[in-house]
Amino acid sequence: MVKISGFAIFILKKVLIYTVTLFLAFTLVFWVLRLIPGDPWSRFVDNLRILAIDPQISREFIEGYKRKFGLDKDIFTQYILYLSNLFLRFDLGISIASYPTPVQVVIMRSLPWSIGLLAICVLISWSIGIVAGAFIGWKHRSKLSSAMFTIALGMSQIPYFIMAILLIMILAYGFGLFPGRWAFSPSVTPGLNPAFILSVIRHGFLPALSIVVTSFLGWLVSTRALTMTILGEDYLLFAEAKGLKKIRMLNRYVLRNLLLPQATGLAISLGYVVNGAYVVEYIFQYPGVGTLLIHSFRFLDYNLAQGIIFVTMFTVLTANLIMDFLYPLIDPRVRTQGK
Amino acid sequence: MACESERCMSMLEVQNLEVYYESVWGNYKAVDGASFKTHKNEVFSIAGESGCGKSTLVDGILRLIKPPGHIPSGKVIFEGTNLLKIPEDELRGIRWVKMAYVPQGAMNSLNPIIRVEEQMTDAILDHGSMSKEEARELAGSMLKEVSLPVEVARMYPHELSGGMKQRVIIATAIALKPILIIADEPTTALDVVVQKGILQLLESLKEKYGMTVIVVSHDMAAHAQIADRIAIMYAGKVMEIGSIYDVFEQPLHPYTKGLISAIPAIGKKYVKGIPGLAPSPLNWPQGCRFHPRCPHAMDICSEVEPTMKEVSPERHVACHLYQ
Amino acid sequence: MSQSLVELKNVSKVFRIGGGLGLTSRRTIKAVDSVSFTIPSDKATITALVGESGSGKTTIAKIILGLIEPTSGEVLYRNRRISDWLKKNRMGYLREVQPIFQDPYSVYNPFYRIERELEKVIKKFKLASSKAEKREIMLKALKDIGLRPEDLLGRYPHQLSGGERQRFMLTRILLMKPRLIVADEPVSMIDVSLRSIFLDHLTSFEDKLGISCLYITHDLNVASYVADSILVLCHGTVVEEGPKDAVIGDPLHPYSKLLVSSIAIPDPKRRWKEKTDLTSIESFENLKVGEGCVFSARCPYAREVCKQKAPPLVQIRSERKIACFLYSNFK
Amino acid sequence: MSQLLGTLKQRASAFISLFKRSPTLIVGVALLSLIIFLAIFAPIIDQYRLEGHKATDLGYFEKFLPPSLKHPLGTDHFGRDVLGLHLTGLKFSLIVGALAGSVATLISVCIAVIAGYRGGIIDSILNGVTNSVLVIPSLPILIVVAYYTRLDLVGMCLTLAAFSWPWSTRVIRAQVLTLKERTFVDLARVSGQNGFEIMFAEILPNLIPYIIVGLGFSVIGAIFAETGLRIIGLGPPTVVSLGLLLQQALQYGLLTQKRYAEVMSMILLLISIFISLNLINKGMDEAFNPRLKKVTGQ
Repeated sequence: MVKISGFAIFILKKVLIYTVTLFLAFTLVFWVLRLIPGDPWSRFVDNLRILAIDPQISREFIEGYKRKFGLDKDIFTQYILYLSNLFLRFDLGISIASYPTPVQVVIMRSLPWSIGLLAICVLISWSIGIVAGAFIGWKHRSKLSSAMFTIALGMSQIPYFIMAILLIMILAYGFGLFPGRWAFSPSVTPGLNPAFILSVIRHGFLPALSIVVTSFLGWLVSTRALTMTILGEDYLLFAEAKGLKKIRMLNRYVLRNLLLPQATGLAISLGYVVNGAYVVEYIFQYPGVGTLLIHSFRFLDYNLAQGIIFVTMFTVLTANLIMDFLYPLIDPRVRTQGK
Repeated sequence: MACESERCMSMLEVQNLEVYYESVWGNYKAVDGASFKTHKNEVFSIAGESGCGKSTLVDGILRLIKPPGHIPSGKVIFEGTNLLKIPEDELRGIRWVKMAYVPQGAMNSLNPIIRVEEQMTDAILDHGSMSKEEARELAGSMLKEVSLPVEVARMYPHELSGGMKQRVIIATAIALKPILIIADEPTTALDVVVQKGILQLLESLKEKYGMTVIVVSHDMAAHAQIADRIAIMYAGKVMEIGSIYDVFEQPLHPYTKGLISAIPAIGKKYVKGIPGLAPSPLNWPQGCRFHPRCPHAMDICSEVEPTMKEVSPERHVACHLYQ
Repeated sequence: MSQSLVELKNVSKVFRIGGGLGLTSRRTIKAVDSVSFTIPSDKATITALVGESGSGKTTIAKIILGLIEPTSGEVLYRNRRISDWLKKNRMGYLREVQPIFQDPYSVYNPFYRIERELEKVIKKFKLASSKAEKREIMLKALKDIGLRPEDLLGRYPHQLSGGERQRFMLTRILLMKPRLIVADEPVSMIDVSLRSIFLDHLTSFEDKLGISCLYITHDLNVASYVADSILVLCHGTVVEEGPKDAVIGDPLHPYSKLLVSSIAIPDPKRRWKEKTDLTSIESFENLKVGEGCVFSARCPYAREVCKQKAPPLVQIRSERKIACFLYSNFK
Repeated sequence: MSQLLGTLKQRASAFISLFKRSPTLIVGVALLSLIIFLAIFAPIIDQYRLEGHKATDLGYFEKFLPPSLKHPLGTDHFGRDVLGLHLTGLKFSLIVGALAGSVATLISVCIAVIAGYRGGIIDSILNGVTNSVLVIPSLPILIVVAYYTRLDLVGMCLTLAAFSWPWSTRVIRAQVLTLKERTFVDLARVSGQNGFEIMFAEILPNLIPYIIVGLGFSVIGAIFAETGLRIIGLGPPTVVSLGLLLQQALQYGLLTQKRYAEVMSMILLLISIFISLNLINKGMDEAFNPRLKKVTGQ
């Protein structure tokens, strides 16, 4: 057996698990969609025929579409054909709602909005949550920090969409400070002009706030508990006995040891955050992938729904893989596993 | 105690130190009025079985007691200043510059995710006016001092064995040439051969740097090998103090006698243990705390607590037999 | 072939660490390397297995107890392979071979009261037919070990001190009266003053009840006090075997010499004479050698042959065996 | 059996001392019992208050009645008593959470104990499945299932349970791995107990605090998913949960009609469920996490 360094083993293992999980996820979604009673796929194809203006062109187009996705053959070949289209040509089929544009184009139009909203919220809430949690954990003896903590503790598990409704009620309808709908006001022309950007920020404020508030508190609570366990560790006691300055202890001893477990936590929480964020998008009618997914069911647009679920899975799993690559940088023990 | 010679100028004096822990079940009196004095340039041993409070005593001296533990009374005089009363930053100034500590759990006293070198230099940098480069050189020479290869500096704690971690901590401790080192259970969880190496290393600190080394351990054999003077602790109090030879040859306190006779050693045919069980710190026995297990227990023993008496120069015992 | 109670024939155990998924390098550690020894059955003896941490002594204990299988070699109990015993007559084997574990703080299930361990054993091995008899033999065993039943029964493990818990294990042994006890460092975690009481019980089992014991420890002081014969283990291989006084009084193998000279004698007048060369006390595990004598990396007398071939365990005097080339021409 | 009952009696006193140690646990349990009390007794009181009509029947009262003694929160656009309606919603939300949560916990305990104890291939497979289900966002799949398979209450709960078990499986499996290394497992094996007995008589009882925390998380996860599905208009109409009421409130534009009190009461009830379960989880964690105890000194 060739001797590969520990680090390479770690990467290899992670990539392998990633591909297997991705494959399992796609299969799961494919079969779940096929479980829908009443064989909606053939009805989906008939709908295509109704929409086409010129019956002649549409007939060839539909025959070609059937052959490409093997809709007439048995499920298993359909599955193989579907996966090959997906991985080789990244072609997810036709969307009914916005006929004839292919699904992937529709998704690409609204994906940036979702990614933008999610990425900003997750990074803000994670980073501030960790620093605040570490600070409160460090000062867990003071009355103020424990009082603040019990509030945070209670609020940290409230779903984003309930917070969203609360914020809309208070800030949008109540005080009218922020718009409670869409991503930018219709009076503004999309483009890189400041008016548009300002409107995007104003509209995006409430959805972002509803996600950030609870997840920030969630990170604060978990980091505080983690900080207090680290404070109980022997190497902290030794650092204090060494008479180190407070800042160095907080920075090099507490925060550094926080990063790995909280990074793992971040990777795992992505799936949970995405769930909540999609519903928040729907409530704010924010033009992200979430709203698109929920509306796609209304139009019985299976291809679009299936495409969106694939893209969501893909982004979450890839983000996880990237996080896995960060671990060795944070924790040397992972890097020298092989030695 | 008329002893003015340079040799016995007292380095550290503990006057009936008390360390209590409040718990749901009542007041946990781990250390209940312990007193002793150490001289310059000597190996001073603190011996006692588990639960006698010797480690808590060390934490009290170093002021590392965390709530719910607290120090109701007692003084720790180190070079004339009472460590328990001085402000935090002044204490920080003394820590590691004058007084170093080799903790009990040496195995996990190193920060697992930063290199050994950085954990040595951070103590040096936070106290001295040295540059990073000089600190790194000093760390390297300290590693040589404890016979560890210089490459260890670049390694991470999980790559080192138990014995090597212990030596890294000792190297960190002696970096700023403190005048007092307190080592808490330095040899537990180490193999026989490594133990011998660590004990001889601690002894060499006294000879080479003139440091005072306080060794806390339950292993009487380890004390016998390197100690100059020894204090026997039982149930949160110091029972007997004396030179290692006096205490081993003619132990005064019945507990010390039992302790020494109970050690299974090579060539000893019959070994007699101490009957009964160690008392609980939640309610120490009335009077002398050893009276329930003491073969010479008299009536007075169960009523009045004996005070520490100096039977002969540098020889103390707290027992009614000698009152 | 004399009837032996326990016999190990070239027993080895290899642990695989890391790797997996078949395509990566798998580090293997040879914890036990072709160990052979016998415990006689004609009279009860206490055999001490002495070695530093990482020398494989706990692995040997677990193999004899049937908790793990050896990678190669055979373990015979009363001339029958323990794999057969465990397959066909597991309860019969367990009835005769019982352990005393090292850590009194994790040997009892914290959820249940302490006497459940005794009740479980009585039920499983059918030591009592009625409730009354069960209670009676429990009380008797507790009293014989010097524990007061009234302040023990009904309490939870965390309410007992280390000494009490370890003596409670002795009560369990007294109830079952096995033929062989495998004691893995039973006194290393209890106070010195209580150790001798425990060891006296062990020797009384040997004399009065004829129960043999394989006593595993790293502490030669305890071994010299309680054992009849001593086996010295280094990196998973037996390097010396012989009666207690001989091995301690006049150690032959360089490793035994190092161990005996490193013992801290509890007497200020008999202090260590020579200083250990600190660099040589590299940690025990890091100095494992691929082939040749296991001790060659640290042996002051190591010669070329020691680096290539592993010396066999050879009988050189009555009851004394040694695995070292210094003595190979001594036959 | 009597021995186990004895243990439970002894356990009860230990449990009481546990409460003393962690105030968060006391607050959490108090809040939860208040909620459960409301959910159970509200329908019974409504018998008299609403003259025999169920809170969900339409059109028995005037529309938009202002808050009065008879209708503490007035009535809504269908003439339903708002307070009675919201408390019924609370009841259904709790039922869904409890049912889905306990099924999920059952799954996670079995998988965790078997995977943790058996180890080897079984462990890597089960662990792989757990980690992938944990990471995959479950809402899209739940939407598909909820949309196309006309679910009733039980069907809904089983679907929710299918996606909220991985979190507690990870927690419990980690605990099983540490317990398996403890010496009392070797002692059990040597005392003649077989694998099954060790798993469920020796290891399982020590997992109870972690199972309770796992149950808490699963219930929170299930109510989170159920409310999410409801707000986007999915799920069985017969199950009138707070989520459904919230969705109807949004649909009929209560916000534009500035009827904030109604929306606020729904939100407060939902939030109180999450807060109480979360306090219990954190309280249990504080009481049972040894290292945390060392620092807080309880």
